[in-house]
Amino acid sequence: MTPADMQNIIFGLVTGSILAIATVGFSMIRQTEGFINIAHGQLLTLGAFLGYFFVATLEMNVFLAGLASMLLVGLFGVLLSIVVFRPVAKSGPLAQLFTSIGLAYLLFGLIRVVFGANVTFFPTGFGGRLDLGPVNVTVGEILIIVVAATVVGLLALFLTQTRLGTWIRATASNPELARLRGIPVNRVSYAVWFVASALAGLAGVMVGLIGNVHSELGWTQILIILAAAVLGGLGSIYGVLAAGLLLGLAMDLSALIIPTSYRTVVAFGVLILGLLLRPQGLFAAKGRREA
Amino acid sequence: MKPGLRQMVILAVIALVAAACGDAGGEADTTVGGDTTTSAGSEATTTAGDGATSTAGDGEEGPIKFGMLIGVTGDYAPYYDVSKAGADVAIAEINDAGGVLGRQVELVVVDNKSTVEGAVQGFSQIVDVEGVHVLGGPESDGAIANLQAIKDLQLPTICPACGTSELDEAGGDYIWRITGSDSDGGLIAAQFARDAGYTRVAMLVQNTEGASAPADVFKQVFTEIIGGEVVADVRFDPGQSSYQAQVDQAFADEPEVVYVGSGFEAGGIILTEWQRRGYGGGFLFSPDMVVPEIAALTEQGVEIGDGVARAAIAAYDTGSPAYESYAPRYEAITGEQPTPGLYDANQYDQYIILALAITAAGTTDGPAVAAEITELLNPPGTTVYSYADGVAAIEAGEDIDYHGASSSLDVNEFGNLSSPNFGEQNIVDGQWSQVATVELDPSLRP
Amino acid sequence: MTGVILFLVGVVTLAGIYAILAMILNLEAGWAGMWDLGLAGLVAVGGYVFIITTQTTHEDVVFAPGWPMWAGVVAGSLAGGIAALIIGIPSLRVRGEYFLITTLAFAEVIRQLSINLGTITRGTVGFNQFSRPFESLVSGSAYRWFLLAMVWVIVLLVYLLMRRLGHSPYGRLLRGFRDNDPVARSLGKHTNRHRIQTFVLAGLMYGAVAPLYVWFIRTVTPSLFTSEVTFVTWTALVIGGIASLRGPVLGAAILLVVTEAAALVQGSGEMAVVLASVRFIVLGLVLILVMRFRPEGLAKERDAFARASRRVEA
Amino acid sequence: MTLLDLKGIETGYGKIPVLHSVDLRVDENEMVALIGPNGAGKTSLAKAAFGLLPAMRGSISFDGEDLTGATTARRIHLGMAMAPQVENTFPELTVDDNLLTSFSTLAPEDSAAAVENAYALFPRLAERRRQSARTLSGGERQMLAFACASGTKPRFLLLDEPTTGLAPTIVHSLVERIVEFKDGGASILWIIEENPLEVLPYVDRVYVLSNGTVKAETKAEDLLSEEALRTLFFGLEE
Repeated sequence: MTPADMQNIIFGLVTGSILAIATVGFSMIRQTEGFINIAHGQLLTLGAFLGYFFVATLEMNVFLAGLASMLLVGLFGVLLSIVVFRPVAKSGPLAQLFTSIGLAYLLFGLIRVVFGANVTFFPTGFGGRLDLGPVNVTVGEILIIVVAATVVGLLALFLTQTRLGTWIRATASNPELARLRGIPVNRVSYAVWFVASALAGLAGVMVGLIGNVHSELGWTQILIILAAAVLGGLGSIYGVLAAGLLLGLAMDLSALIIPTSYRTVVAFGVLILGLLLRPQGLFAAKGRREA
Repeated sequence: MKPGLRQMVILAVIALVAAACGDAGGEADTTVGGDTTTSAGSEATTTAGDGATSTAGDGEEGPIKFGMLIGVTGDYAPYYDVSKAGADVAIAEINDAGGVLGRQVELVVVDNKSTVEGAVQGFSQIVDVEGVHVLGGPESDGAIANLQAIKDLQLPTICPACGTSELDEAGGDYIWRITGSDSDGGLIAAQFARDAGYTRVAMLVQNTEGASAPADVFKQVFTEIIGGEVVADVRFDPGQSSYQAQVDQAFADEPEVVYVGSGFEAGGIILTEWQRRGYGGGFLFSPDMVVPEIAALTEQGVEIGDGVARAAIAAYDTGSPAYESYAPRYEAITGEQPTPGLYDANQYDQYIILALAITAAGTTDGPAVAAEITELLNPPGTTVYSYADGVAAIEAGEDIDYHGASSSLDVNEFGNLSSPNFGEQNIVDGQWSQVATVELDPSLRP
Repeated sequence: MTGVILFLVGVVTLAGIYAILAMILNLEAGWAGMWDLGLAGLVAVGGYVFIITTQTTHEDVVFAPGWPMWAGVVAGSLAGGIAALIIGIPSLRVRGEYFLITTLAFAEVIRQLSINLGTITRGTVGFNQFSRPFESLVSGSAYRWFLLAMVWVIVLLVYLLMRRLGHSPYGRLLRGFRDNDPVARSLGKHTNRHRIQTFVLAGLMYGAVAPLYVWFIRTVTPSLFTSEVTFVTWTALVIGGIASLRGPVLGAAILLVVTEAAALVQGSGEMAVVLASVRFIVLGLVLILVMRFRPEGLAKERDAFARASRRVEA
Repeated sequence: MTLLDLKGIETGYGKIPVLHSVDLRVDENEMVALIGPNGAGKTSLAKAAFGLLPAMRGSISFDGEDLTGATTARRIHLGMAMAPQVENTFPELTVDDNLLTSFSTLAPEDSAAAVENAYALFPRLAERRRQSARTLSGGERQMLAFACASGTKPRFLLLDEPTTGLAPTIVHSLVERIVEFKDGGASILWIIEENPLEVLPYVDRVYVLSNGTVKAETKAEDLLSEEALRTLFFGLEE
C-alpha cells in the first residue's frame, strides 16, 4: 500500500463518517415511518446554517454550536412530522414521498429567505496537521471521525439498551407487528424524528466545517445519502453505517485509478454494482420488504 | 373520457388558430421594421423600432426600457447585488443627464435563475412582456442560450461578464462582450507562469464550462508554447462537501505552483484544505476566484495573501476619468470599492454604451442602435468618458469613442475587446488588490 | 398585452412539453407502478443523440454525421429505448424505492458522462447553434407559435395513444401488476418482462420527444438535464392525478403556468432574491397541500377508468 | 355473550375491496375457526379486525364498545391480541427483546414475569433467548409469536394459521398450548389452512370464507367428515 493509498483512506474515512451520520437518520425514518424523506437533505442544510450562525454570530464554541444545532434541528424534525407528515401517513408512501419533496422545496426557499443565497465558510480553525509516518491528518479531521464514532456508539447503546430504543428497533423491524403488540407508536415516531433530524443537523455542521455553508447543500447531499442508504439496505442501520464508510472510501480511493471528475459516477457506479450483486442491499441481512 | 377528449381538441384547435394569427402578426412586425429603418423622421422610426423588436408596442411616450437579464438566484446569485449597483449608477447618470432621446430610462431586471431553462424563459419575459429596447447583464450560459434569439430579434445586447469561448467569434452584430474572454484569461495565466519562471505546474479545475475552457487554453499554451510541464491535471465536479483527495493529488508531485480554475464555492473549500494540510507552494487563480469571499479567507487563517495566490483578471482602467467618476458613486451605494472580479464597472459601462448608441441612432430601433455600437467604442472620434459628454459630442455632430470605467472598450469585428486590460491581483489585508497591470503577449496566442 | 401573450406562448409550450413527459411518466409510474426518478437521463440521451447525429460541422467533436432531422429524432428515440433497456435490466430486478433510487443514480451518471465525454458532447459547452424544423418556412417570431402548435398537437397524439393504451388489455394488465403483483404472477403473466417492455417503451418516447425540448430551449448542455426536470414532471403528474388520463396534462399545465407566470410578479431588485425564493416556497406548499387534501390529484384514476372496471366486474 | 362482533365488513387494499359484507362473531370463551381457500380474504379479515386495514363499510365492536374507527392501540388496550401468519416476529430483535417488546403494555415488573412464564411454557425459546428471531426455525417462530400474543393475557386472541409448515409433533404441542390458553378463559379466532384434523375437534363453530364472503357457518362436528373437508380445502366452487 502506497502512502497515497493510505492518505486517501484517511480522506475516505472523513467523507464516510459524515456520510454515515447523514444517512443513518434518513434510514431510520425510512424504516420506521415507511417512506423516503427527501427533505432530510434540507434538515442538513438547516443544521449547517444554524451551526454557522452560532459560531460566527453568537461566537459559540464549535462543539456547543454543534450540540445546539442538533437539538434545534431535532425538535424541528419532530414538529415537521406532526404538522406535515402525520396527516398524509394514511395516504401511503407515494404521497409521503411527494410531501417530503414539497417540504424540501419549501424549506429550501425559507432557508434562502432567512439566510440568503451566499456561500460562507466557518470562521474557525481546523487544528494543526499531524504527520503519522507517510500520511498526515489534521486535528479537525480526527475530531470529525471521533465525534462520528462516539455518536454512532451512543446511538447503538440507545437502540439496544433502552426500552425506547428497543421499541424503535422493533418498529423498524416490523412496523405492523409493532402496532399489534401495543408499542406506543407515537412516542416511537417522535423519538425517531428527533434522533434522525438531530443527526442530519450534526452532519450539516460537519459538512459546513469541512467544506462550506450554502443553501444548495441539501440537494447535493441527498443524492449521495440515497446512494448510501440503498447500498446499505434501506433501513438497516448498521448496514447503512458500513455503506456510508464504504462509499466514502470508494469515492476517495477511486481518485488513485481514474480521473477525479468521475468521483460522483464512482459513487453511483458502486451503488448500481452493489444492487446487481445483492438487490436487497449490500449489508442487509434479511430480505427486502417491498415498498 | 369524452369531455376530456373534447377539451384536448379544443386546446389544440386554439393553439393552431393562434399559430396562424401569430404567423400573420409576425410577418407584419418584420415588414414594418424592415421598411422604416431608413426613414428619417424620428417619430416614425421610434414606433417602428418598437415593432421590430416585437415589444409590447409602447409608443414614444414613457420610459425607454433597459433590460437586465441576470442570475438573481442560483449559482450567480452572489454577483447580483454588485452587478445591480453598477447598473444603478449608470441608470442614475443617464437620467440625471436628461435621459435618452428626451425620455427617462428604466431598468428592468429579470431573473434567469442562473440556469439555461431560466434564461430562455426570462428572455421571453424581458423581451415580450417587459418590452425592453436593449439588453444587458447575461452571464455566459444565459447569453449562449439566447444567442440565436437575440440575433433573430435584432436586440442590441451587451454581455458584461461572459467569458465563454463560444462568443469568441459569434458576436459583433447584435451582441458585444466587454470583458476579456476565458481564452485570454487562460493565456494570461500562462504568461504569468512563464514570467515567474515556473516549469512544473499542477492544475485543479472544476468541470464547468467557465472553468475548464480557460484551463484548457492555459494547459495548451503552457505546455506547447512555453514548454513547461503539467505534472497533474485534476478535474472535479462542483457541489461536493470536500475535495481532499483532489487537492492531495494536485500537490502529490510537488509542483511549483498550482493553477486553480474554479468557482469560489469549491475554490474556498480547496483553499481551506490546503491550509489545514500545509501543502505550501503557490497558486495561480482563474478570474472566478477573484472575489471577496476568497480574499476574506485570509482572515480565517488561510495564508494566501501577499502573492502566494496570484490571479490575472480583466482589470479596470483605474486611470480613466470614467473610472474616477464611477468609483465614488459605486462606493456610495455599496460601501465597497469597485471590484474587477465582480464586473460591476462592466455592468455600468454596458448601459452607458447602450444609451449612447440609442442617442447616436436617434431611435430605439434594434438594427439602427446595433449599427452604432462598434463605431462608438472604437476610434476615430472624440474620446468621451461619461454619458453627458457623449451626448454633447453627438449633438455637436461629432463621432465619439467612449472609454469606460472598465477599459477603453475597443472591440474587434466579433464584438470582443481587442486589447483587454489585465491586472495582476494579490490579496493584501484581506482584500484583492491590483498590484500591476499586464499586457497580453500576442506571441503566446495558440 | 401582446407581449404578455407572447410570453405565455413560451410558458404554454413548455407546459406542453412537460405534459408529454408527464404522460409518459404516467405510463411507467402511474400504471405500471415503476417509480422512475431518472427520466431526465432518458431525455438527455434522446436530446444528445439527436443533436449529435444532426450536427454537420463542429471541428471539436469526433462525430458529426449531419443526418437529416427525422433520422436524428429516430436515433434519439432508439437511443432512449436502448438506454432504458440497459437501465431496466439491473434495476427492474428490484422494485419500489430501489428502482426509484437506481434510476436517479443512472440519470446522474448519464449527466456526468455528458460532461466528461467532451469529444462527443462538447462537454459543459454543449451545442447552441443548430437549426430547427421548418425554420426556413416559418419566420422569426411566428416560429414560437409554430412550436406551440407542434408541441400541443403532439400532446394530443400522445394523449390519444395513452387513452388507447390505458383502456387496452395491456393497460389493464399493467395496472393489475401494480396493484397485485403476486396475483398477476400466479396467473402466469411474466410481470418482469412486461415491466421491461413498458420501461423501454417509455425510453423510446422520452427519446423521441427530447428534440422538442431542445428546439424550445435552443441549446443543449448538461445543465439542462438535472433532476429538476424529473422533479417538475413528477410534481405535475402528482398534482394532476397519478394514474388518471387527463391528470398529467392538467397538472403540467397548471404547474408550469402558475410557477412561470409567477415570474411576471416582479418587485424591486432588492426583493428579487426573496421573490425568487418564494417560487420554491409556493411550489413546495402546493405539493404539500395537494398531497394532504387531494392525494389522488385533481383528476382521479377511478373516474378515468370507472367504466372499464365496471366492465371487468360484470 | 358476544365479545367480538363484525357486521357487514368491507375492506381491501387501496381501492380494491377483498371482503364484501362479512358478518362474524366470537363469543366469550369460545373457540371459532375461520377456514377457506387461499386468497379468500382470511388475513384481510384479521387485519380489519385489528384496524390494520380500514373498514370501508360495516362496523366492528368488542365487548360492546364500537371500534370501527378506533386505533390498533385501543383494541390492544381492550384485550385483543393477534399472532399474524407471516412476519410474526421482530426478526432483528433477540427472543428476549421480542417478548419484552410485546409486553410493553404491562408494567416493567409484570413484563419480566410474563417473559419467564413464556419460557416456562416453551423451554426451547429459553434456550434461544439471546438469539435474534431471524435465526429461529419456523416452529420456534410460531411458538414465539403465540407466546408474544398470549403473554399479556388478552381476552381475545386471533391466530392466523399458526401451524403452517410445522412438523406434526410440534403442531401437536402447539395446539395443546393454545387449547390450554383457551381453557384459561380466553376466546380464540383461529384461521385454519392446514392440519384441520388437529384443530377442529377443539373448535366450537366454523366460518367458511370464500371469495371475500362468508359462505357458511356451521358446527365443527359437521365438518369433520372427510368429504366435507376435501370440499373445503380444495375449493368450494368445483
